[in-house]
Amino acid sequence: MIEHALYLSVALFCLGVLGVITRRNVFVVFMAIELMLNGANLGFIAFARLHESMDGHVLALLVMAVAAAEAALALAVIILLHKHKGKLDTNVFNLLRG
Amino acid sequence: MSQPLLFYALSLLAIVGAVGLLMFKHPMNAAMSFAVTLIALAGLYGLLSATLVFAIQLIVYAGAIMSLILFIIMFLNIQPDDLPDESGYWYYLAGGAAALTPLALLLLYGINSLSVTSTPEAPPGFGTIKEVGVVLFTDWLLPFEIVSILLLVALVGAVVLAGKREGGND
Amino acid sequence: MMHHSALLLPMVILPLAGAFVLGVLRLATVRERGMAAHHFGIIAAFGPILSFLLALGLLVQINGLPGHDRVLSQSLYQWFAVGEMRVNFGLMADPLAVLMVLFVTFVGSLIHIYSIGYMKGDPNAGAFFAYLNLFLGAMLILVLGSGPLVMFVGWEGVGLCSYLLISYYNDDRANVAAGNKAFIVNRIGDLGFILGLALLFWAIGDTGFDYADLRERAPELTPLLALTVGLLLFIGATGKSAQLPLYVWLPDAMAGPTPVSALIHAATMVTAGVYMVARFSFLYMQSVPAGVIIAWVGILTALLGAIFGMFQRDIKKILAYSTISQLGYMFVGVGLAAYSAGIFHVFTHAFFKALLFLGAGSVITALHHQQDIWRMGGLKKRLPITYVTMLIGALALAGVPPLAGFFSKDEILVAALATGHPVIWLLGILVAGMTAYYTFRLIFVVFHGTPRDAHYEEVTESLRVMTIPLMILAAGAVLAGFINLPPILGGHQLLSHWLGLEAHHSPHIKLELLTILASLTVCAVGIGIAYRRFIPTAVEPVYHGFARFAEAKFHVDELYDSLFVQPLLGAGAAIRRVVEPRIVDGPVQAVVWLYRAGADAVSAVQSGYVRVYAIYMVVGVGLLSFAVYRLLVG
Amino acid sequence: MITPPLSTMIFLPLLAGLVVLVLPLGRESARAVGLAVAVLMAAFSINLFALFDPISGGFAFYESYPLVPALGIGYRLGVDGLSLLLLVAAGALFPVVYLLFSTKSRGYYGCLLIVQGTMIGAICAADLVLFYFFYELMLLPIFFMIGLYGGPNRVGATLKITIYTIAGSLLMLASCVYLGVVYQAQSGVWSFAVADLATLRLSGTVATIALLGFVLAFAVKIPLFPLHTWLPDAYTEAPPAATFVLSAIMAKIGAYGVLRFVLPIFPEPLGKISLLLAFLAVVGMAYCGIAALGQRDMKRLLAFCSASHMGIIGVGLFCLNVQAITGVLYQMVAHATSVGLLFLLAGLIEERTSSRDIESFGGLGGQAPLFSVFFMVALLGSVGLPGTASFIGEFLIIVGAVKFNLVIGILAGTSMIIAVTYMLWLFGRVFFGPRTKTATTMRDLTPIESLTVLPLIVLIVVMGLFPGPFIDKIEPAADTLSAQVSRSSAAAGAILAQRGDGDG
Repeated sequence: MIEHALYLSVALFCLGVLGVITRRNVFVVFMAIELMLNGANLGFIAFARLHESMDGHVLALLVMAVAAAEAALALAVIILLHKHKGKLDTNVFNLLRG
Repeated sequence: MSQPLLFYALSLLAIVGAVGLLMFKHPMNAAMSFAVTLIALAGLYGLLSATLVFAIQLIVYAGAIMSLILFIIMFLNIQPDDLPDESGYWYYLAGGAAALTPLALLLLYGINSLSVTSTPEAPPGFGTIKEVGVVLFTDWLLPFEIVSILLLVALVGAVVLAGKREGGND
Repeated sequence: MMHHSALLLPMVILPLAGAFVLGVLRLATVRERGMAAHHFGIIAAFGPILSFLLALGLLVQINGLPGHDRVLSQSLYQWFAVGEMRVNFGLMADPLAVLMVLFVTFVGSLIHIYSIGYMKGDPNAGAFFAYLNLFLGAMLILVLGSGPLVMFVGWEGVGLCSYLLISYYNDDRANVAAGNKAFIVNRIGDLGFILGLALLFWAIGDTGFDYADLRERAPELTPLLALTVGLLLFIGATGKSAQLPLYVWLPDAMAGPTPVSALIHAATMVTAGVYMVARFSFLYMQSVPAGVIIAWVGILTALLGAIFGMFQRDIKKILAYSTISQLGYMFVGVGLAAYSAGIFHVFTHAFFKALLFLGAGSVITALHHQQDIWRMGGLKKRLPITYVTMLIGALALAGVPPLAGFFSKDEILVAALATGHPVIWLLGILVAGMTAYYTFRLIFVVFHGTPRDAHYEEVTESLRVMTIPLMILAAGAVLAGFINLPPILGGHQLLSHWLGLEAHHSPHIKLELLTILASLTVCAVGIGIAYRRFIPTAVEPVYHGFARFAEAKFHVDELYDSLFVQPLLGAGAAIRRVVEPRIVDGPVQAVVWLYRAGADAVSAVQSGYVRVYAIYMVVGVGLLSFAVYRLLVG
Repeated sequence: MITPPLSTMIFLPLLAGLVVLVLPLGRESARAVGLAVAVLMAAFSINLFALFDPISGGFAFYESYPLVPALGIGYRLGVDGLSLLLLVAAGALFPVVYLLFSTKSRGYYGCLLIVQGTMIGAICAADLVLFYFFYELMLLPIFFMIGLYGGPNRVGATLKITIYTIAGSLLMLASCVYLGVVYQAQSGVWSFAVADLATLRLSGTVATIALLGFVLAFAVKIPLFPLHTWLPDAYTEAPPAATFVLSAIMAKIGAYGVLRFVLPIFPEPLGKISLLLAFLAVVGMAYCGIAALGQRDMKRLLAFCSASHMGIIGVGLFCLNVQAITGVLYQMVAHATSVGLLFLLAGLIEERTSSRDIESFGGLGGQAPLFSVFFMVALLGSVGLPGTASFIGEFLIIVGAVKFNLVIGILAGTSMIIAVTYMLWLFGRVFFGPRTKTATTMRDLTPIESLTVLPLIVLIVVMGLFPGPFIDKIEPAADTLSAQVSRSSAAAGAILAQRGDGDG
């Protein structure tokens, strides 16, 4: 069962990556990132169970805290974006272009 | 007896929710689909004897974060015109899948090489709030405090970013 | 053994100094238009007149030397010395050079005086006289140079002055083009000259590059080398002396003021080629074929010039073609090693051709720059002095005894027979007849018959300052021939002996008689035909067929234009429009384009979209994983 | 004489240039500084010329300090017969530039000062690495002068000259390194001193490649066909002073480099390809001449004219005999004075009439008589009329070329014809004919300007009539060099002949 939980964790992580690179909607990209985090969390939990050590649980908790912080910031940015550009498109952001 | 069955059902739900996240055009639908995944994951954590994490997943993730996202989506009152043009979606999907395959294969290879055959019996009290709390506040105290600072910074940042008045940012 | 003479340098310096003074004066006064033309003219006349006096002194000096050793020299300094090549800048006069100097300065002085009248009121006369003085100085350097390179200084110097003077009336772009043509064609000849000198240097010049050194070592030349060098030098002569195939510039050169045509393009500069061949007689004696080729080029040019001369309508062009034709004769003389005959013709020709040009100039100024003979006529009464002097010149040119042209021309023709070239002789006789015809065509149309000029009644004889030189030259045209009377006419060929350029051979009485008879006959026939056609009234002819072709000068100008000028210009324009921007620049542009394309590609990769960077990362991680996977799995 | 003379001549203008660039001087005071330095430099170089003793051989005024002892790189300076005339030209010609062009900004004069110092450094360098350093450095101010003060297409021109010269320089750098390594291998010690390297006699395939590296780098600078394409753009877009510097001095440094480094070090491989190179030079000469014939822009025409004349110098470089080498050395200065002066005068025309289009001119002779006389003399100087400096140079080169190869000699001689065709066309078109509207905006030279130009005019004539004092200074060096080269070639020939005997 743990083995399969790990398989699932890989699958969720990969789906998250796919979401990040395929979608242009900021919300979806954001949620895809959350999905990646959750995939990782599942991995932590599964390994914690496997090794009977609760460090994995603590790590998962920390990840959730980080995710919450990230959510707060990301959503603020999304609000700003929508306010200024009226768009939810990641392609609006190309400030990195030289 | 019912545990494996429950496990596979929840796994299926998680996968379906994730795929739904990728496929739905409107973010509201995608968010609802993602909530399914999160809840299913909470169930899985429970099955893996992580009771505290199960609770927090439900409260923080499926509860707070998801509702925040939903709130914002609704708050922005998204019209179909606001949605980006995602015409090349399928090409990206195919290309991304192809590029990810080696990574996935490598990870699977790694998992297989662990050769986990049976699930060991969880020790008593494993994953309960007390046990985890002891670990958290002894071994992980410093990271915990740092994360608290991170949360504070994010809080301030979010207020600064989203709280700007129109025209006041230049 | 050479003898020193201090007269040579001042002779050269005087006109050059005159040119310098005139140039400075001209530049100093050009803004205020302060100085009148004749002031410039009077200053300018000093140089040539003083040089002429010095030349007379030189004549006395050289006659005081023993007959076999008549070389005066004045070495100045070593010009440059590089390796085996040591070139001196010096001056040298032998009888040949003295003769040239004498008539150059004499005719030059007269033409300077004449120009004072001709250029009256011209605002740019200062420049004109400066150029004229400069020319005289360059011509004297050419003649008196102690070695071929010094000669070349003068050789190109006269070319420069010729260019400047042809372009003198430069408001008309056609005149500028004529000047350019003269300079460029001359330069083509000069290329041959320079190459000839370079070959000569490597053959025999490494012990010294003066005539004296070269003369000593000339016998070392192989026949092939002598022929090559001789012909290369002769290419220079064809340019300077307007021979086939480089004669085309001379008719156009008539764009310059008439005194220039008289001095430069009739009497002096154009004979430089003949002088050069005579000067290099030691070289041409080593190669008979070279001489024969020169003679043939000369006679063909003479024929061509005469043919063209018969059909021209511009008075100066008729004279120009006549000059080309007469120069051909001279080359026949020097080519067949009859150097003194050739030089003798140079000498007599200087008088009568300068006379004819100055006369023509007198007519042209009297008619307010009308040059078309079919717009003239009946000027005999209006311009009596001009008429008489020009008639004398015409008789001399036509070869009527006892005028100058008769003796010198016959001597050349005799030499042709004596050296076994009957065809050249026959052609020469033919050309003599044609010469008589076109000369008297000019005289009859211009001076006889009915007036065709609208302002006929207002025409008056030119100023005294112009007619006196005409009279002096006319006297010269009558008398010049007597200094080299052949034995058959009771003379002793004084000039030939004095020049001492060739070994003396016994006179050919029969050949001389034959030649005299023949040339007298054709001369009479030529004048007769002209008389029949143009007296009492001449009708402007309309030419057909061959005559029309000859009037158009066989379209040689057009041929050269389409063969050389246009292709070069076209190539230049093609380079500017196509080759430079497209082809030669291509590799550079290609490199630039490659850089641009590369930059664009890199910049496209740096799209700025985070998502795209994520894709790169995924691809990178994918590849890395693949590699690790291969490594682990095998 | 100030000691050490060469370092002074390098660093005086360099430092003055830096000072001008750094201090907040006005335009006029910058120009005054430049002029003062230029006049001082002229005095120094003329003094140097007078003091130079051609007979002793080797470097005079030699200075040597080690820079990188481990690699044998040193700060070595010296003058010999090969570099003397060029050094004097680079030292003495600059006052004219400051006097004629007064309306430029401070940076312009600063760059001009720096370029003079670096060029003198390249000319005096007696160390290959030092030479390379200055050779590269001297282009820097030129880039700025073209890029900042040039014509409308200056950016493209700067780009082009950069691409070309950098490509050439990289090849040269490789060759320099190769030479150092070979010297180390042969003698056991490192040295980049010219005197040491000149003792190398290299042959073989690698040496030929190194030779090509040098030749290409110098050919870009000279420039030899077909590497000349940067030239018309750069010369046309550059401000007059930069054009003057490029054509009068910098191009010559390329030719000088060939004489200094290629001829003594690579006699045997050079002997193999000298005919080809000479032929290329002749082709370039004819090509640029014909191209000049097609130009409508005065400066472009002069640019091609300059390139065409540099072709003749190129021919002389590869003829490998004393006449040709002396001719090259002499022609360098002759070309610098005549063509350089033409560029300056054309710059004046452009400055005063704001036009470079030949077709828009006519009758300038009547408008500006003194100017046209000077232009004519410079023009005659450039076409090599006897009595001008170029004649001596061209004649010596043609004589040398005839000895080298008759066909090359004949082709080299055609430059006499081609040069007059476009030059007379230019002169006739601009100075003769009816006076056009553009021409009436032309102002004649002021007395001061005339006095500025006059020394150059006098120099053109004096060097044509009395070349002796100049040639005496350079001829021994040319003689030594050509003797070295021919001896080495002869030795190589003997070896080849022996091999041939062995085979037979």
